[in-house]
Amino acid sequence: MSALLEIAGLELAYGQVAVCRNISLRLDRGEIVALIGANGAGKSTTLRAIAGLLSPRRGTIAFGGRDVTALPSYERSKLGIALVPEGRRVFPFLTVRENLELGGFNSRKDPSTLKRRMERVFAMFPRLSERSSQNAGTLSGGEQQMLALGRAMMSEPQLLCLDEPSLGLAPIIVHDIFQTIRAINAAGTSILLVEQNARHAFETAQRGYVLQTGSVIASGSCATLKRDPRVQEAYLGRTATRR
Amino acid sequence: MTTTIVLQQAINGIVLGSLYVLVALGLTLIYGVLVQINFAHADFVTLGAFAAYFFMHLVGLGYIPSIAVALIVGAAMGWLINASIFTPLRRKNNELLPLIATIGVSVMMQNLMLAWFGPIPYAFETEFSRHVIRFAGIFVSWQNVIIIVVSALTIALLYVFMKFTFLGKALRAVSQDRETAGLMGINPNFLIMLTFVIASALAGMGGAMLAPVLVLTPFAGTSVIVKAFAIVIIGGFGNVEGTILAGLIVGLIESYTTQFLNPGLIDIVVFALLLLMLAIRPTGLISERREENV
Amino acid sequence: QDKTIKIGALFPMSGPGSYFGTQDKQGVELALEQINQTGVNGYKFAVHYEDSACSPLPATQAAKRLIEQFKPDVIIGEECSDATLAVMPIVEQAKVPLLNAGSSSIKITQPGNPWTFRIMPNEVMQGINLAENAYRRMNARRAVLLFENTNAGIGNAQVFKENFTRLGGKVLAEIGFGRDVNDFTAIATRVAGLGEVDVIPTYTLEGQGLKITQALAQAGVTKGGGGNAIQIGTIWLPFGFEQKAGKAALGYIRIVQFDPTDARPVARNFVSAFKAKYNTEPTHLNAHAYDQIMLIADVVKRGGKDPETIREGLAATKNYSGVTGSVEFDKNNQNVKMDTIHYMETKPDMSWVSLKWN
Amino acid sequence: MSATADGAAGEPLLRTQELQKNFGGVKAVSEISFDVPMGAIFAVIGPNGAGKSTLINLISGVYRPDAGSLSFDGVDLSTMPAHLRVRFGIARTFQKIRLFRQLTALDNVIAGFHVHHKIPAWQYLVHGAAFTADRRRCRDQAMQLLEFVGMSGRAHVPAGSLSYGEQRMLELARALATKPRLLLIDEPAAGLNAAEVDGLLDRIRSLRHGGTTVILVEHNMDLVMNVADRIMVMEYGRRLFEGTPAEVQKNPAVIAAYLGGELL
Amino acid sequence: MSETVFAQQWLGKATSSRARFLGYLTAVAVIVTLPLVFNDTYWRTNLTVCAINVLLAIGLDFILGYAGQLNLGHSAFYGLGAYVSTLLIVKLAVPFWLAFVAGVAFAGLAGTFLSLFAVRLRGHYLAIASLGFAVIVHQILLNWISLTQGPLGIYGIAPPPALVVDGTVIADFRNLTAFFYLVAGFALLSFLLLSQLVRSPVGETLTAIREDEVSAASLGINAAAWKVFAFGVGSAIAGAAGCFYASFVGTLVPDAFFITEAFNILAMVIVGGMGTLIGPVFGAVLLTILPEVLRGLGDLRLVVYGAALTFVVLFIPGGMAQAANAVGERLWRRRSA
Ligand SMILES: Nc1ncnc2c1ncn2[C@@H]1O[C@H](COP(=O)(O)OP(=O)(O)OP(=O)(O)O)[C@@H](O)[C@H]1O
Ligand SMILES: Nc1ncnc2c1ncn2[C@@H]1O[C@H](COP(=O)(O)OP(=O)(O)OP(=O)(O)O)[C@@H](O)[C@H]1O
Ligand SMILES: [Mg+2]
Ligand SMILES: [Mg+2]
Repeated sequence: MSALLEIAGLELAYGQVAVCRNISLRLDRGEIVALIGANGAGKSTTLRAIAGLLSPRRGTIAFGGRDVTALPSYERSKLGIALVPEGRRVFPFLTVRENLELGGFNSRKDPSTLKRRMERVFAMFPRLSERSSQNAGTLSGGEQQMLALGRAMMSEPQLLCLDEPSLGLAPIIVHDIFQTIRAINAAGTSILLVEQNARHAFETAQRGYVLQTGSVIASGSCATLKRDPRVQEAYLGRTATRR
Repeated sequence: MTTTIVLQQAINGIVLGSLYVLVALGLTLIYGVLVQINFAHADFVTLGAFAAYFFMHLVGLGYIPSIAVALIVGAAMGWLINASIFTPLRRKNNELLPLIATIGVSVMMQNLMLAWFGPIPYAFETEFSRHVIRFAGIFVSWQNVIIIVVSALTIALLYVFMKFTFLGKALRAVSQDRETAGLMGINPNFLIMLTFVIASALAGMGGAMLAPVLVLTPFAGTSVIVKAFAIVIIGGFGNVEGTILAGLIVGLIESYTTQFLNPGLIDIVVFALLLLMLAIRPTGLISERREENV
Repeated sequence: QDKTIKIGALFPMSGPGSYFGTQDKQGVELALEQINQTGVNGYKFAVHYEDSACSPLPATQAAKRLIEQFKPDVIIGEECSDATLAVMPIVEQAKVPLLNAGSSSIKITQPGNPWTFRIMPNEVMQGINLAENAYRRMNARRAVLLFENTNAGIGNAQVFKENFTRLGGKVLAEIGFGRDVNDFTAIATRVAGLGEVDVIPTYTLEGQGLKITQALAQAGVTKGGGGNAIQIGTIWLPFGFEQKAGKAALGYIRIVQFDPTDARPVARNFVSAFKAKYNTEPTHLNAHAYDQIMLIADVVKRGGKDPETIREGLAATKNYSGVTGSVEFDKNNQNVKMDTIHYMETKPDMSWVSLKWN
Repeated sequence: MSATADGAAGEPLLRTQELQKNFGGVKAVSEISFDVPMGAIFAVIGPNGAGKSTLINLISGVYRPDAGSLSFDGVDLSTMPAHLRVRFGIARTFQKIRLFRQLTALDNVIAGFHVHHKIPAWQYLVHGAAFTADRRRCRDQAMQLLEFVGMSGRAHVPAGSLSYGEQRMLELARALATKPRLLLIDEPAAGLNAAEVDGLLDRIRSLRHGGTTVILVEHNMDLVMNVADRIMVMEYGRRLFEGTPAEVQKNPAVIAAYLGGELL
Repeated sequence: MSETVFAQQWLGKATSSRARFLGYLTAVAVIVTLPLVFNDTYWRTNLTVCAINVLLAIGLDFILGYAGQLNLGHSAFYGLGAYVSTLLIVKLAVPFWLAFVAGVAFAGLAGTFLSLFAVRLRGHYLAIASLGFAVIVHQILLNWISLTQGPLGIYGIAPPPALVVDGTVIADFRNLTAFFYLVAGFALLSFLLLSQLVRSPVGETLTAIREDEVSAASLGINAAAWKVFAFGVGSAIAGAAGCFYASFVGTLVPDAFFITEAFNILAMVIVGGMGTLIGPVFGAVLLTILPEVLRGLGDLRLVVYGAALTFVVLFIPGGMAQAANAVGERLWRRRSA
């Protein structure tokens, strides 16, 4: 298998404040990789850097063997990187349908493909099709999360970066979401998953990286990580151990 | 008081309204996408008017080509100013800075034009402005007919562009969240530049259209900009249909105030209407729903 | 020897008021050039311009700066009455004479200020004259007043109205408008709806004046558009106005204080020198500015050499003959001579004739 | 009166009757009636778009109900503006974080003391002893609250620069600064990992011990089932079920509509 | 992103009360010595104009920088203060200081009226509504000739009566220096009170409203009332500036309060750095003095002025206050390093 995404020695900062130092990770074609860590560890920041919303102070990001470190976000999107950003970031004053259409912006010349993809999203989230002509800003929190996910799927990316996809979703949907993620993956999309629900993350992903205050402190297959006492104590919580 | 007069004033009002709308469209566009109030817009109008004037008088190819020239000059100037001033400013992420910069640019442009063209009004006559159509006691000049038609066309084009094309949707997305628009594969900087250039081109073209109507001095655009702002607001910022409606309303108010009250009171009536309307409908005549779930 | 008379010039040089400033400056420069070839009584003349922006506060600042830093012997200018009125107390306190040409407000010379002189007939003098001629010579009985909503516009219109109604005429409507009005079709439509109108006294500057004249003709109100009404007006419009306005200006009767066809040598010399220097026809603004400098030169010739003596010299002026007419001040320092006020009428070929109504 | 955990005693603190709120054709909340006893932790759960946040918005006064009434401690709230409700002791957090992004974490919390300043009017212009004392008190209490949510180390960071989870905790601290009797929290655990949820759980419990009544909207069942006294389940704006956590977990309708196989 | 906030910290909150006290002492010293240094009437006039503009700028800053209300119509309050006080003096022979109070109160009430819109409108809608308000006020001043003389103007307005104690004249306001002390003193007092106010919980409250009204309401903040308050205070200060303007220039015409004046004031606030009180003070001084200094350039004066305005916002986007802050911080760092 070849590396789809390869990050080496990434250092990320907001203004003067460095929040990630020396992050290296790798994601192979067809893989689901989980990124976990406590609040403020730098998970979202790392995803933002991958999507091109934040330019690194140091280090390189390679995608499909090509160095994309200097590319702006819209160029990376054209190469096939999609991000479901933290906080949903739906376009509040566009309708649900328009939001989805924009998700397929790169394929705008091909209406039939867009139509097919949109139907798939509606099938997955029937709620969205009920609300398709409502302004996205008036959706409920969970509905917005569904929209953010659906929007990213509209581009059928090679790499889908998910920043807490289950956030604010009802348990029954959470369950479905991870099914969906596996299905998307099975259809050929590689996935980088940031998820607070570590149990779900480990069930879904094959490998994982653990971030702590801006550095990778552990990595490996999910099965091994799950048994790591540091991980258990810090991310799985009492309830998990209790059970 | 005859019906002829009432009718004639209606026509006068519609002409005036279309004239304002032509100026207001660019403002709406820039506001709708960049959320920026552009006080220099008036000066792009003036610049377009002068471009048309000089092209017509120095090159002598007639009025219609000079409109095209004005459009190009407006676009070029828009590109220049956007690239040199507004693009760097937008990176600072403070919406009031561009506002002040537009004031600065406006002062600069006005006074540069003053230095070049002088303060004495130019008489801009076209083959259309002296040609008057008379019908049953009612008159309207060809120039004014052209103004109405061109504003109607431009509005229709803009409307279709914003509502139905992918690029239009992308523009609206950029206006709501630039960063996320980038994630969709949209190049926000390009679209912003495009918006600014289109708006400036519209202003330039508007200038050429208005030049025969305006008292053509370096301050010509300023005389319509305040009302253009009123129209943009009454219509609802960034709303094309509202802008048309508001433009016509303001034009009609203006001609009927002139007829039945006094032209000195025009601004009072127009802006009182604006305040009244905002008191009743705080988001404009045809308001987009702009609420969010909290 | 290098003795100089320092003249401070307060002109609006920025904003829409620069319409006046640029033209004033041309007249001043021409006069300077001529005077400084020889000098007057051994004096050279130097002028320093300040932008007084046609507005009270900037005019005050400009005047104070002039007085403090340039220390002029005499000041000329402002065109806008508000600015002139704001500056008057300052020159009085500084004891520097102010020679004004273009502000028409009656308040400038009523009550007079010993340090302020005006060579142009004020609004009352013009208004009485215009009203009487309209009533008596043109047999006008019904008038519609069109005027810009400025000090000068309103002032002039009021004086006309008073005198016209006193004589027995009737004012059908007074229509004032802001300087930001571009399209006068609505106003012309309203005038057309007022029924028979004989005269339309119009008080605006060149730019709006053009639009008004064309709109009135378009609405069929004035002679130029096949109607009966005649536009009349005061000193405000420059020569060449009728060429710019075209056929619409037909029959327009207006006062000019400066007549480029004036046969007096002083006027002929001015016109030819002006054309030679600037390659265009002079306007009344050019002429007024020129006259201001030339009058000061005359005062210097009569012994003026500092603010006080120049003030005395100005006050003692008797029958000075300038391009725009004779000058002689009354006790309020208002020029009382009206001898070069001409009435002119625009002919079908866009030329004009002097009506010799004075 | 001391608050009891089971809340069986006395008048309910909050009572809603037949509450209804529509958006265009959407009945976001319809015919919702429930009581929250003093000192209780009352959870509201339900599928996405069920109307939970709308309910919170109705109680906190962001929206006015289209029909129905609600009263708090015997006072009718139906037409009372949001800011006044705070003075009666109702505070809330937002599901979509709404902090003052440019202010520091500490200043965000201090802003929460708005209704509790004890400064004579003239001292706003001439700062005197009472003013200084009040300022110090606010600052100290704000620090304590930050400490309580585990953020004392981030006091001077602008709220906009905090990570998502940190912002959630700050929302809680800011709401607590108003010293509420009834605290409405909308998805406080979103974006927290399991260990952090445990911390949150402890905090909510300790709030209850301090006498605060809590209405909790949450999708994290670990939290809800462990902390709530009573749970109301909503679906399509209506009440689907109400009962204790144990009853809710067993209810087939709730399982079908909301829980799925998750906890079984 | 939070440049202004950092500036605020450095210049506002983080400054100790002793440093502030020293600051005020310096300010008093500067005010006292300025007219002695600039001892010609031209510069003394400019000083007074600066002081008037400082009043306008801090008033607007309170509305814009603190309460976050984009007010493009500040010239209206300025004009109302000027006209109300002057008309009372000229037409009803009301004593100056009484007319002053009336002018201030009227402008404040007008601000309160406008704020009724601010309560409901968002961002740029308010901006244009306030612009419209200023247009209306200007047009009323222009058209209500029987009351205001319209464009004909009011002339020969007297300066405030001399300050006489026990028969000795302490300050004769026909004297430029005395007039400057009067306006500058008033400006300093206003600044002092405003700065006390914004460093009290009121400052936090207004900032909260500026940042997010919905969550402000969730903390018990009555945004509507506070906006009314901010508008009332800011416009009353502008009214005071108007009263001083009229008696200083002696001439009153509506065009002095055209909307471009509002833009000027806005530029002073932004160039100085909004959301700090000291910034707009410097902004006002800079933008008052700059066109005067540029007089030497003749016809290109305003071109350069426009360019300067543009480049200031381009290169010191947080305003002068932030620039000063950055310099201060660098010095401080060097010292502590
Ligand atoms: N816009 C910003 N400006 C400054 N600092 C920021 C900004 N966004 C995040 N940070 C800081 O960067 C660090 C990492 O934040 P990040 O959002 O990547 O954390 P995270 O791992 O995603 O946490 P969470 O699980 O809470 O979402 C945090 O300390 C945060 O305070
Ligand atoms: N302003 C509005 N305009 C139109 N529809 C709205 C508005 N606000 C909410 N809705 C709709 O009302 C329904 C209830 O929304 P609400 O936010 O209360 O759901 P919720 O139960 O909190 O869901 P979630 O768990 O996903 O946050 C949703 O379907 C939403 O689309
Ligand atoms: Mg995160
Ligand atoms: Mg919700």
